[in-house]
Amino acid sequence: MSATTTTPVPTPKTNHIGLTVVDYRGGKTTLCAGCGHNAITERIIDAAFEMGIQPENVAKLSGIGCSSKSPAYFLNRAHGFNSVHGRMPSVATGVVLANHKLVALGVTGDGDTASIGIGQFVHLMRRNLPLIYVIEDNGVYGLTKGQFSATADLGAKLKTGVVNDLPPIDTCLLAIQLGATFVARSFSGDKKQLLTILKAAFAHRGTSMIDVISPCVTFNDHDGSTKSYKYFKDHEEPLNDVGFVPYFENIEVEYDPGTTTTVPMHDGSELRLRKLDREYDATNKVGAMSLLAEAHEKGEMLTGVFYVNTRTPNFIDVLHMTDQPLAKLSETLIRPPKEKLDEIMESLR
Amino acid sequence: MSATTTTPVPTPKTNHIGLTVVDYRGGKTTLCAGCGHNAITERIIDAAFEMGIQPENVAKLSGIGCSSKSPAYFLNRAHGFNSVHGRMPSVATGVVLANHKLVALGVTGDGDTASIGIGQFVHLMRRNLPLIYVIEDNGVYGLTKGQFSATADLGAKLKTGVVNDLPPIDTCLLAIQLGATFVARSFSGDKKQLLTILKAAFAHRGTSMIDVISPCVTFNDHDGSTKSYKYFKDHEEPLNDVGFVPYFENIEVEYDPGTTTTVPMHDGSELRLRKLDREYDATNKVGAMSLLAEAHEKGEMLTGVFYVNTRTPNFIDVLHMTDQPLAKLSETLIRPPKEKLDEIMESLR
Amino acid sequence: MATFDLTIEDRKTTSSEQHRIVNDFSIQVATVNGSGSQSANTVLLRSIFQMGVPVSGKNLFPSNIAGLPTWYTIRASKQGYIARKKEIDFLVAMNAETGREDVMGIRPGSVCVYDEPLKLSALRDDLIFYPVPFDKLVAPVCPDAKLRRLVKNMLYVGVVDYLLDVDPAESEKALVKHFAKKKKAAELNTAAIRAGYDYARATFEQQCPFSIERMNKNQGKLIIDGNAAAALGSMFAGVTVVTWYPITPSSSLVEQLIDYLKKYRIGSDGKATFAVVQAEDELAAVGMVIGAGWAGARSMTSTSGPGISLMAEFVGLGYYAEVPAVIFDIQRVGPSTGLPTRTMQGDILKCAFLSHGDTRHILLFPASVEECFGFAIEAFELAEKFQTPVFVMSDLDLGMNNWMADPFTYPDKPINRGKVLSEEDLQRLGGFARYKDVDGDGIPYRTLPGTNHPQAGYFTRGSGHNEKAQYSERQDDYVNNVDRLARKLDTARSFVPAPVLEGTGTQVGVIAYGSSHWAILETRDQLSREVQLQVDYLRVRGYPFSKQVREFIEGHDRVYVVEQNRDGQMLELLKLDLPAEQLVKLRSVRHYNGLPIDARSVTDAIISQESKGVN
Amino acid sequence: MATFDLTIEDRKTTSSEQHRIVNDFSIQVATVNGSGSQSANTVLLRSIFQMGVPVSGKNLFPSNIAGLPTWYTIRASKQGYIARKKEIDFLVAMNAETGREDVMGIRPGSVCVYDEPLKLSALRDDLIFYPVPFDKLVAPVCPDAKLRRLVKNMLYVGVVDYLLDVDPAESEKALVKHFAKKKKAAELNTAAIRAGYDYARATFEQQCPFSIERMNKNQGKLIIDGNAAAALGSMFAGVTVVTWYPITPSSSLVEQLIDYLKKYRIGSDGKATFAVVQAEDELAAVGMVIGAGWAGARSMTSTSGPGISLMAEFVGLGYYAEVPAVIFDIQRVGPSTGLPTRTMQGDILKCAFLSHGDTRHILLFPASVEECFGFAIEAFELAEKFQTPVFVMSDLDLGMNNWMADPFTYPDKPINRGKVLSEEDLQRLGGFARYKDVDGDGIPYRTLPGTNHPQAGYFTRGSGHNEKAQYSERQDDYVNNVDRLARKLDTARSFVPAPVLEGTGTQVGVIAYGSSHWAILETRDQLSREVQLQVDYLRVRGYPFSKQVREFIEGHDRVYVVEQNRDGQMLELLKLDLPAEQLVKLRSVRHYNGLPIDARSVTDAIISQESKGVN
Ligand SMILES: Cc1ncc(C[n+]2csc(CCOP(=O)(O)OP(=O)(O)O)c2C)c(N)n1
Ligand SMILES: Cc1ncc(C[n+]2csc(CCOP(=O)(O)OP(=O)(O)O)c2C)c(N)n1
Ligand code: SF4
Ligand code: SF4
Ligand SMILES: [Mg+2]
Ligand SMILES: [Mg+2]
Repeated sequence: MSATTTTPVPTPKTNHIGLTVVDYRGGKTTLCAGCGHNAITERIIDAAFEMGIQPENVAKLSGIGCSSKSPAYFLNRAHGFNSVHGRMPSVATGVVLANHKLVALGVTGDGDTASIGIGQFVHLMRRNLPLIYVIEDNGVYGLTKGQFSATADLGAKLKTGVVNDLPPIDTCLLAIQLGATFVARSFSGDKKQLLTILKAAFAHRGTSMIDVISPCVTFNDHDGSTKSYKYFKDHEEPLNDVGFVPYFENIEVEYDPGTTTTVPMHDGSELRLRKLDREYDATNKVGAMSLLAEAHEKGEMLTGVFYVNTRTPNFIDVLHMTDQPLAKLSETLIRPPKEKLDEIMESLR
Repeated sequence: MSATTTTPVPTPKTNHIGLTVVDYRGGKTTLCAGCGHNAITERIIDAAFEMGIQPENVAKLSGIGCSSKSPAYFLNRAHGFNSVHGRMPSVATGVVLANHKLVALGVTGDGDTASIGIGQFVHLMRRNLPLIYVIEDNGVYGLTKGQFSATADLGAKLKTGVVNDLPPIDTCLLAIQLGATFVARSFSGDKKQLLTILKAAFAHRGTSMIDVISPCVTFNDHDGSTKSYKYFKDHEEPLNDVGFVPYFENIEVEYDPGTTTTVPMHDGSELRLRKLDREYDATNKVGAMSLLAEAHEKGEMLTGVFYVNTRTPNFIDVLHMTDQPLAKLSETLIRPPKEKLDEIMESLR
Repeated sequence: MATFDLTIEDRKTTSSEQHRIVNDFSIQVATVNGSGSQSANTVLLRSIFQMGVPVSGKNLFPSNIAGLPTWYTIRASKQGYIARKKEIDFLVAMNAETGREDVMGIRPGSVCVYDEPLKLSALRDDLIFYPVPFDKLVAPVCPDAKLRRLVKNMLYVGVVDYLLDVDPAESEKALVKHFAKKKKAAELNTAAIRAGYDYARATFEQQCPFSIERMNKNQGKLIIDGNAAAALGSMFAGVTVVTWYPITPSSSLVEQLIDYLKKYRIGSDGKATFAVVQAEDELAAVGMVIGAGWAGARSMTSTSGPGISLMAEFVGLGYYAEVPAVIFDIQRVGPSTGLPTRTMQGDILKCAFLSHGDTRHILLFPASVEECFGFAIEAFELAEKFQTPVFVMSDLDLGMNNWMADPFTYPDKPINRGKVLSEEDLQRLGGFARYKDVDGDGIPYRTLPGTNHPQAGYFTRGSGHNEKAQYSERQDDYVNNVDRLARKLDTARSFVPAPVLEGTGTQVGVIAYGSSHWAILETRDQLSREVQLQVDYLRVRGYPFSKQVREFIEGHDRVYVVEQNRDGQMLELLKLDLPAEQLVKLRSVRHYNGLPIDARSVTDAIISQESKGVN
Repeated sequence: MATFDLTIEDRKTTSSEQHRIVNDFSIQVATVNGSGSQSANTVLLRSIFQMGVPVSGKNLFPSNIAGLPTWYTIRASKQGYIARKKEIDFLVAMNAETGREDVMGIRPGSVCVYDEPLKLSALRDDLIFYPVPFDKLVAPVCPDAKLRRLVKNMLYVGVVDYLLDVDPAESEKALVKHFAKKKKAAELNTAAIRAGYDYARATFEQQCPFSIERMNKNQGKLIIDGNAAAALGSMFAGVTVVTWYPITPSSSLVEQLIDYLKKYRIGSDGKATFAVVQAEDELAAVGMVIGAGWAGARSMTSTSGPGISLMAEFVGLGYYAEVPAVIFDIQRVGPSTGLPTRTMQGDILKCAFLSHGDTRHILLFPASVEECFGFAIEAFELAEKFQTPVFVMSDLDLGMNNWMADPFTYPDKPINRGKVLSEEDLQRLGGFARYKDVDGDGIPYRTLPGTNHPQAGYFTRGSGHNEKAQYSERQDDYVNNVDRLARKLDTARSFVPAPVLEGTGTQVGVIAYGSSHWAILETRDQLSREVQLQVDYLRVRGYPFSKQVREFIEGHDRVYVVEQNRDGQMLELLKLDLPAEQLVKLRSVRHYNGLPIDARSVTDAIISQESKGVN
């Protein structure tokens, strides 16, 4: 190997499992240019890359909507399942039961989750299924051309002048109340916060419910919208500054224990929440609920990690399932021997 | 009319519209003897009688379950609709839209509401439809022989030894959060409190969500149950003492404004909430939510009126509907004249 | 047989024909969606319409909001054929992504206008090409660079006007109508049309082989889509409760209904004589309809395939508890999500038997926008007459595309709420039995909640009941009740819209329904012209089938059932209904690629089956 | 024709017959539910079973938990007829509410044991009455007054034992088995049986005309209900994910499956090799099954009519996205809530075409508890082989009643997961196209999530896709795909369980399926005996139909299709499948009052149709 004068091809950066960011990409997006969902797609790619997730080991799940199309635009090497409208939680549950070693990543919309899907959402949260559940929340049904969804704020106005007259559902408040163990809200435009939250979600073994405000540039990004880029930038109020140290990075990051709380995650990573304007304990469930209830009354648009709980057992634990994925159990494990059938037959004589 | 010595037949008590309690009865119950649901049926009869509700003007609505059968056992002169499992809210919505002058009274079970029906429940609450919504809550599916429902408490045990391992849904907390405007919890065994709450609900024009703990003597009244008569009697903690003065009773009842809050209801009646052990303002939404969230953490079984709000417009107000029931509008009001059709046709040429 | 013009329908046309083809060809515009092409296409369609030439337009759009390929096909037909035409005669290629395939797909001798940078003329030498530098032309017309992407498309209207001899004044008129409330847009776009026209006039020397000449065929006619027509029908039917959950291609029915109701159904108190609810999903939407129908409202919902599946449980309740409800199914391509923006008649069998157990429902099959209007009214009448859910089986082609139509006929009968007993009736009768067959037609009497009579109340349930609406698990009560229900649906045969017969008694029959109608009209002429086969045509308009359907089949040797689904669902319904000995006569022609059915495909299929001999 | 015993089947029996009727009669016990009568009836059934006499039991219970009328019918039949018998020969009347109607409903010469205070003997003088003062007898046996209501019913077992010559030792043995884990209850109830027996022996002088004599017909047999059998089948099929939502009559399938899984499917690590989830409703239950099936589990759910309706949307996804799933439909009486505790075969047509659009599903029709076991296993095999939802169409009669059976056969083939590509396969092939018809059978190859190969991943969707599972709205892709799906379902004809033929070639055929089977066996004998009509019988066991079904019809002049629903749903499916010229042969016999079908009704219906002449 002699020294040459040709400029070396820059080696693309690899992550700790040796893959490059290209290995995490998906198909070309067919969403509108500027759609918030595309930014979230980018952050999911980055987070999976930076966390060194094996793409083949991911199951991408979604319902129906512009948002629910996104899984086609990241992690091409993963299996994906774009199911039916509002019922992704049940599909995800089946997937995780069949193979709990998969990293299950659900992407949904506010209509998909809070309108048609709220029933399955409620029961999913109760089960604390190990699943990352990302709501790409634009307050409207993008794919059917912009009707209000159930997360639209009271008084929000469509381009057509129609005003929303029903109160919004706060999916974060609901999730905390019902049993999710990692609950956060972010903004598609906030690269750093969203990336960090997603990385933490990959480290969590339980339901990570992340509501991401994700403006619909075509139907809900005008004056009068409360889910527009402008409105959110003007009104967003971060609750805490979210930091994350993955288990494979042995960096000792300086932090002030007076202002920063460290939460150890399931995989050995650390979540670091630095307080901003107010005292806040993200491990206190009642406090988290009160905070969001109040914010709602005051019209505050809080973002950050609201609640994290790494103690409550997840659904797989509760079911006492064998360690090997059910989908992969061999015949001898799932078909009892003939003697057992004979024994049962005998008992029925 | 001469004085005679025969003893007079005692005239049955009549209410302010001249009916007797018999006019409010229904068919003979087919539920188990001792079922909490039967006691609730009795209180509904009493409340409708005492409030002088015209029985013909009531629409009784339900889903499917032992609880959902109850409407057959009260108010025989009312129309009743025993619909499908978990979807009574939508049927009730249609009924009220068609005829908002009806007194709509929905009766459901915890399975019917919190398991299969939670999606419709959530959206019903958001709409604040004028409707009395009574959950006969026994923590199990009575009619299908005693499986846990989604209101069963963590750790509750069935007779078969099966333990519930998912967190319960607190329908009151949900209802308040989502938009119901009169929210209470009571106990089928507490005649006075339940009767008073039901009377107040008849006076309210908005969604009155009343969760009534109603033991299932056949499948969930044993040791280990947290919805048994005994468990509830041992653990119930009334939040406030509920009093009610209907609009047609011109009695000036003495009360101490220091301990009692008076809430004027839509029809001119007054709800009087006397505080017990703690300070509590039932008109404060955030406070109500925090109370229930805390009670839940502490395992307290609170009863009483948690939340009342007579200011928020109900769904009929929001829809700007004409005063006459839609079902009764005459042809001239619902079929525009020929000129209008011609005008439209012309515009399409 | 009469002589006829040499038209493009003749498969023998050569690319070297001498005279121009007038008022008989198809235009396809290929663009991307979200680019303003829909306005341009509507203006083009209207221009030809205003020239008095029968015309139709079909929008082929993706299930996506912006940036994917879209096609719009316009057909001008002096004979009045408005079905989709399979062959493209005149292409406007604006989309780089599909340009190649678009050009390769058209027949020799056709015309292609294209966006100059796409360099499409290199692809073939048997087409007539007209390149247009749209980007260059749009700049001076539209100073605001951001709007150019949208205005660019209006330019081709001007180009096409010139090439086809369409009077540009008609386009400007159409444009003003289209942008009625947007003056600035109207001005900008007018300028664009002119720029396109001027460029073409200045540039193109070769005469276009196609031409539009003024006719007088559209006198009194208007243009409307089927969903708007159904919305109008519903409004004039006196609908009071409307529920919905958005879904393509159904949404625009309710969205347009909302607009109409707001305009025409506000009472003298300034308040609404209706309620519209966007429900949380289709289960809730239909549940509300059932609740409202039970309580006496004229109630409806509109949906498409996935919504139909979700409504199954409630529709069974409506059937068995006997509650009126109107459900519009604007059919799209299934199964599952399928092709949500393509058309199909794929839910026929499903709706006929929707829900578990022995159920059967009334279906109406509108074929035209006029019938979308009329059958909407009829659906409400039938739902209340029969106290049962009624489906109006429209589809994407009918519902979302623009169609020429005669002005709609104002209903000539007053609203009839069916067998509803009032307080006075009850006073007179002393009571009633909710589920008794008093009149022998299977239809019982009902009362509405709130009827102020102590005998008015009854208990409705989806579980077993006797004639008095009391709970019953008795065998005899159950059998009585379901036998009456079967009788009731049988009565409906005489009340659904009767089929329409065209033809005067040949051996070969064709049965079709809904939006397939237009292709059949043309197919009859093609068969007659090309293979001298005269066929009678029965257009089925309702289920359960009227007796004329059976008579038609009995009266023919063989009958082709033409429809737009894979499984021949109407044929299946017929098989279940007809006497067995008639079934040997039935043959199936199916078209199910998501495009509106065209006459050529039907004609070819019939010719091919005919040539296999009569069996 | 062979001579045969004078049995109760002969309609000519007189009430004055001299000899006793042995091992050939029916017993009906009328009680209220929630009163412990189910235990008593099970003990009675088992006692007769243990006497070696073929026996069957049908529970007719209300949709309610306690206090409403319930009947239990036991039939003893030396010929081995185990269908329900229409006529009651021996009544045990314990229920005051229905006593009168119960007594009035039985035929002259029958026996009636009754609770003395009901004073039923006054009602008729053509029956043999045995009054028993149950309340008086129970008091000394059961000191705890609260339990008496339950124990009282066991007394009639003793009474009946005496009257019918059933060895009371057999009842005590059955009782010990029944209360295996409840020693105290066993003792109490044993005492009750003895008290009843002793009272009867001491009191009744008149000999009962019916009698049970020991036979040896039940060697090696066992008793089980169809739901338990299906549960066992599922467990031995290797099910790993089970989801459910409680609904009668399906719940006991999953409840018994849970018990079996807990006992036999805990791995050596002490952990479960399965997951069972009680879902929030049926939409979620089937969604989980689809998710699990996609990810590689053998997954199932079980439900009844209303649940089937709610599953419609997901089942269409399963069909179109090609995901294995097993769905048990334990059918009950619809439509809507219907009669939830009565039996029907009412979802046949609905399940065959469940969901909007062009869909078609595989159905299996078990007729016996042995087939509930075997077809459960078969269903999992077919679901994975064909990558599609498979329905097992059981019903309340089969699922919830106890049936005699031969021991089940252990599966003789290893589990076959179908066309699943592993890492190694992909390595070898270098990739795959998910929806390509490689083998010409319409069945494509799949990979499971987590397969560690960069080509393994693909995107599953309910919307349009091409062979490579890429999103596509292209006409050709769509048509290719749905045509392949149709081909795949056609392939299934040769893989569903083949029909079973009985008979040797006469002109008249009978087609039946599922739990109707047992009545047909008897009907064949009745027809032969009573009107000398020999009929061949084809029992259909799967849909899409095997070619033998067509051949059977082709081989007969007329074919009666017997089923338990109003609309003749199997006949409808046959009409859709057969060549038209065969359809004239089909005739319909339907039984739909909620009771299990009986031979007498079928025989009478066939005789009546036969006497109308051959057309
Ligand atoms: C059962 C059913 N009903 C309706 C639809 C039509 N539909 C498709 S996407 C959608 C709403 C999507 O909204 P959201 O989840 O917020 O996603 P977005 O497009 O805004 O990202 C609807 C109603 C459907 N696909 N299925
Ligand atoms: C779609 C559907 N699934 C299941 C059932 C069966 N089912 C009837 S009642 C019931 C549960 C009732 O529980 P709950 O509402 O708590 O009423 P309870 O009987 O306890 O009063 C169920 C699951 C049904 N009727 N419909
Ligand atoms: S319509 Fe809205 S949500 Fe959909 S892709 Fe466009 S911007 Fe995004
Ligand atoms: S089973 Fe339970 S809920 Fe049902 S009637 Fe009996 S006690 Fe009441
Ligand atoms: Mg959205
Ligand atoms: Mg309950």
